[in-house]
Amino acid sequence: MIAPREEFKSWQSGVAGNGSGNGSGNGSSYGAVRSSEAKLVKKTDDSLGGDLLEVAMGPHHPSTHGVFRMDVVLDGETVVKLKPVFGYLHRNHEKIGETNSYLAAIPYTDRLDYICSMTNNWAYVHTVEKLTGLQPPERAEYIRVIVAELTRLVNHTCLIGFLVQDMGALGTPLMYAFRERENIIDLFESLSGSRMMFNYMRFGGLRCDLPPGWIEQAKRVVANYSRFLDDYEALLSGNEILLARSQGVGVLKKDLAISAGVTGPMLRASGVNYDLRKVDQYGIYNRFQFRIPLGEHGDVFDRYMIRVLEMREAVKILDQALAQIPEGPINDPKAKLRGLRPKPGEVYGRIESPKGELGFYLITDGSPNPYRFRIRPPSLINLTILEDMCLGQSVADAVIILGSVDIVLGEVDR
Amino acid sequence: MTKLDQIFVSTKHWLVGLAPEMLQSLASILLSIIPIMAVFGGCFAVTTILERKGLGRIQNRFGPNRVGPFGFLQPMADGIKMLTKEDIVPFQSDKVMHFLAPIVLTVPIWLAFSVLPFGRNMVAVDFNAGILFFFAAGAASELAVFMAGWASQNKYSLMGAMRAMAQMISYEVPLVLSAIPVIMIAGSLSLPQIVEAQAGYGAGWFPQWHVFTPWGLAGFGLFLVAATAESNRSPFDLPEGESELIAGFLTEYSGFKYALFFLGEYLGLFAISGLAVTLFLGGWHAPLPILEWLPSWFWFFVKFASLIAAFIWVRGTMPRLRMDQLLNLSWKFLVPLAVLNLFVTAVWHFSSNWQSFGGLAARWLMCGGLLAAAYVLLGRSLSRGQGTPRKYTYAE
Amino acid sequence: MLGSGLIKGLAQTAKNFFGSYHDPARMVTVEYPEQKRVVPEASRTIPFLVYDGEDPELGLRCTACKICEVECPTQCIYIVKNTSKKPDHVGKMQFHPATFDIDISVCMGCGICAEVCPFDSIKMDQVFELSTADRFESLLLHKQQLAKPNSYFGKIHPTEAGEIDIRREQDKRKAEAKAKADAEAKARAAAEVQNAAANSAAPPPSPQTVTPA
Amino acid sequence: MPSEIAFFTFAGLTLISAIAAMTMRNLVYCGLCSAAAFAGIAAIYLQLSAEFVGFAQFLVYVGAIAILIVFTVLLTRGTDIKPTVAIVSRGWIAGVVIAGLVFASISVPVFMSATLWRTAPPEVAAPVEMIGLELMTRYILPLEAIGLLLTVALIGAVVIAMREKPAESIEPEVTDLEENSTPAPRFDVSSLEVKS
Repeated sequence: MIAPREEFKSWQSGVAGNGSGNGSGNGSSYGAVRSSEAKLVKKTDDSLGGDLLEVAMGPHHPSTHGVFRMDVVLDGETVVKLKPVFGYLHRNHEKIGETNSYLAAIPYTDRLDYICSMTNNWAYVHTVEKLTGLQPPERAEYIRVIVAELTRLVNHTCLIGFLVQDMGALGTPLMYAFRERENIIDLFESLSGSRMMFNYMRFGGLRCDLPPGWIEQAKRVVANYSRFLDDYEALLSGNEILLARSQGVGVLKKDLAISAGVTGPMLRASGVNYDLRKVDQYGIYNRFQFRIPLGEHGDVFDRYMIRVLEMREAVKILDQALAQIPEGPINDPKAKLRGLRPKPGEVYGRIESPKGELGFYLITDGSPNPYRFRIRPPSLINLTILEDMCLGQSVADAVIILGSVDIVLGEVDR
Repeated sequence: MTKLDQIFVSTKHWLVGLAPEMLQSLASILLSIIPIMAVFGGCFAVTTILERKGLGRIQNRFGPNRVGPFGFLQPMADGIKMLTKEDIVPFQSDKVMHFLAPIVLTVPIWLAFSVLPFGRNMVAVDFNAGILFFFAAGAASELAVFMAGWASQNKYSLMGAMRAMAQMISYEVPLVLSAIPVIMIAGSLSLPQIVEAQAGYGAGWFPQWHVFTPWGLAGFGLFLVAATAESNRSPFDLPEGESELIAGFLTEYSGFKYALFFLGEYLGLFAISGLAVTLFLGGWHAPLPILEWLPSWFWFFVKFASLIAAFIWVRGTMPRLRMDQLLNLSWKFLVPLAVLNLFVTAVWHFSSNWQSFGGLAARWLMCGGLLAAAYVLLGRSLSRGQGTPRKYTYAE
Repeated sequence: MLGSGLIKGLAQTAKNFFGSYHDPARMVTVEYPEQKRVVPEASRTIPFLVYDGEDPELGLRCTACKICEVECPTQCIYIVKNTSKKPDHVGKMQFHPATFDIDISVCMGCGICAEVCPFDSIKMDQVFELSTADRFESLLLHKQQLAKPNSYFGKIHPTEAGEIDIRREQDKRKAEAKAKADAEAKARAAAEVQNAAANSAAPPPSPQTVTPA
Repeated sequence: MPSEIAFFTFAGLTLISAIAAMTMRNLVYCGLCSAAAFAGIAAIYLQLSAEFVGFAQFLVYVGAIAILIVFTVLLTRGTDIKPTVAIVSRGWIAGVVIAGLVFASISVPVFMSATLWRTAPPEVAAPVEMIGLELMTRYILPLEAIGLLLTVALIGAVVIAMREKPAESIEPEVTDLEENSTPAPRFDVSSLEVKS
């Protein structure tokens, strides 16, 4: 656990009723801000303005998407410094992976990013397959693509709901998102038995085959989804308030995005053409016709729009996959459920999860459990850039910029 | 018909007559105050449950449906919960101000109801300067919000209070400015006389409400926007914007004090909706002559309820603005438009003798065109290129 | 532009408002205590133990092989092997658990135990009203609470249970036929040797040679 | 008689609030007390059946000026300043003298004027309309002059409050900050260290 820090002490003893300046925010001294003794920091050369206000937003703030904390220093309402603090949800995931068998790590991956359990499963089994050379049969590959793209729909819809919720929309888009998510998790439940923690994929295949009638139901859901997207866009995309709140806010420049290792829709919103479904062509993504939407400005609105457009592409992939899916076995005949002991070695496997590049890095030593189990969570890496996007924006913007990063604390803290 | 229309007035007179001579004036006062408090207190309870159910339906949920038939006893459950909750006063807070703030908020808002005409002859006090009284009473709520935010000694509360004050000061200007054209046309500051000025039907069926004129329509729109901001409703609920400031100036309030704030906000909404009905929607007049057999107070409450429904609808749809955008909207859009509306009203007033068909059309075109042009130009400059469709490229 | 987007949004919410009254597809809420969802067949919550016949103790399929205990990711299963043996459905003598506990406050319902069980003994239940006021005792399920009849299993997972039942029936028939054949062969051999008094029964099958189909 | 009781209540309230506004050490309290004093004055106007003036007094003074006072106190962080000088000091003598002179110079003409000895006129029927007419006819010049003055004050305030350079670019302040200070590491590892 993190020991109580100086800020907390000053928070408890200090008087919050000190005003804060509304004037221009130039020339704050960074060094003074860093001293944790002073909560209110004197500005050096501003005749009009007051002092800086240090606010710890989180870990139980309503819009930090879980137990995340932003230590922000505010000049009036302008953010002059922001420090993301995470680790409140640390669950020792990597260490558990190192003490458990390879199979027993799969249900834990469900709990990484609990909105996209299917892609988490896939990333992990993809890594182990790379290690062991197991090859899932064609039907299994199709099913994987279908569930992964359905997961993408779920994730992006919910993210947009949360984002607009952060803008203050009283939950209406979020409720619509959850309504549609319900249809998809019903599909997943009839497939895997659980509504969120699917534990569905296995090394070299899948746990169970599709139940009868699943494909037809999935086709219905997907057909409804494009209609829903039209409605969702009618509600949001033209909304003047949403445009005003999101355009030009939280701009992430292309170079910075690349050098910070940002991936996923955030990177593509900054205009970088990088999608592992095209770059690695893992699974059978090379069989489908789809395009990668790219943003130009890299602001919150672009991140929103990229997700909408990605959902439309995902619907296209789903249409193709659901039409083409063949009959056949769903497991590699070489695969066995228990007692996997890969040869010593190391491997890094990655897929394009809805949030970005989700990678697993395993070092094996020939024993039934990995020697090193490491996860590259897209949420965490994308979050490291938060301060650069928030500086100079208002505190209300910081909240929606955090929303547009799309984090799930289960994945950030692991 | 007249009996039904005047049922409340005659009941009051009958009851006052029952009282002894000495106490008659006191009885008259009490019988004006108590019904207002009862009716609008009841409106508060009903609105909370209807709002939650309506928002639920907008969001494709059921809304509260567990307490009583269809959940309609939910306000009682909420009230019991609020009253029995622990009243937490922060250790560092200014205890006196923390206690006074909800009272200072609620009392003046009750006062504001005293000048609203709820029906024919149904107004508690007919002040000469009634509309001014209304705004003066509303002005006190800003102090209460400041007191709440400052006394809580919480950073979020303080920021919420600062936002609230900046917002209320800024939006009081367009609020008053958009009401002035009505005063100009009606020639009176008294609310019953303003309602009287909207009596009658043009061509025998067309109601002469102010909203059916170009300046009235513009004024009504401006008034509604400013009223939304004044009553801290979404999309202008920044002072308590829960995604940024937890609950703004309400962060450190719980139990009964919180309930008082809640009550105060809803009463403020009711009062300002009542004023909007009075100023622009013809007050208690029926929309068509053939509907005049329904009592006047019925029409007032129908219009009132539809305005409240509109507020709920907007709340269920829109995200919230940012602080600077909020102030920009007020000073760069609403205030100039409201000032122009004053001018347009003057034009309308002085062209009132253009009663031929062509004259009417010219009058409408001139006034409406001026306002529409200003709307488009100011809106363009406010949005500054935002809202133009963006092009997204695709990589194969 | 100029408020048209807001109007569009208002139209959208109005559509949803009125739609919620006539379009059941929009209202996905299940009013829980009165209505309950029909869970799909694959649905799983916590594990339970299947027993055949009437007596949970006698018919328990579990042979205390401890595979599930080893494979359980959260290690929430605790098994103690009994020293005595009893015959299973094909008549082989098997160990059985003296203690079989599952701590469902730790169990995450992943279903790996059910997947790895070679005896079709541990399966996933579909009960979901599991909350109790007692954190410790009520959430630690013992063998008596875990054991549920095969008919219940057939009710919640009909497809899977049907397959297993058929397979077990085949195994049983095969075993019976084999036993019969063995007995006949023995009898024939005995008749040939004409030493009927010494040997009267076939040797018991060894417990190590269980082979699921 | 009741009207006198009301008058003395309001007058006492006004005076007590005004004194409190002068003597309290907490600037926010002072601001709120002055608001109470304004409200008391408004009540006295209303008692004189000067509805318009009373409401205007309340709207302008309580609704705007008092708010601006507390707003300013907040913005300048006046609540924190601990006064070092005692309230009763030598500066008082000068203050009392000046106040006395001002009071005398106002009261002498008031007592000399004939209005004081005139009986109260009967209530005016429509005071608001009359005020309007008077303002637009007889007092048009003072009204225009005041309007001009206020406009000038408004523009002046805007000019003072305006930023030196227009903040067109999105992150001008950030660049300033970066230049003026050594760039801090974005992620402070030390903050995550376990403290015993």
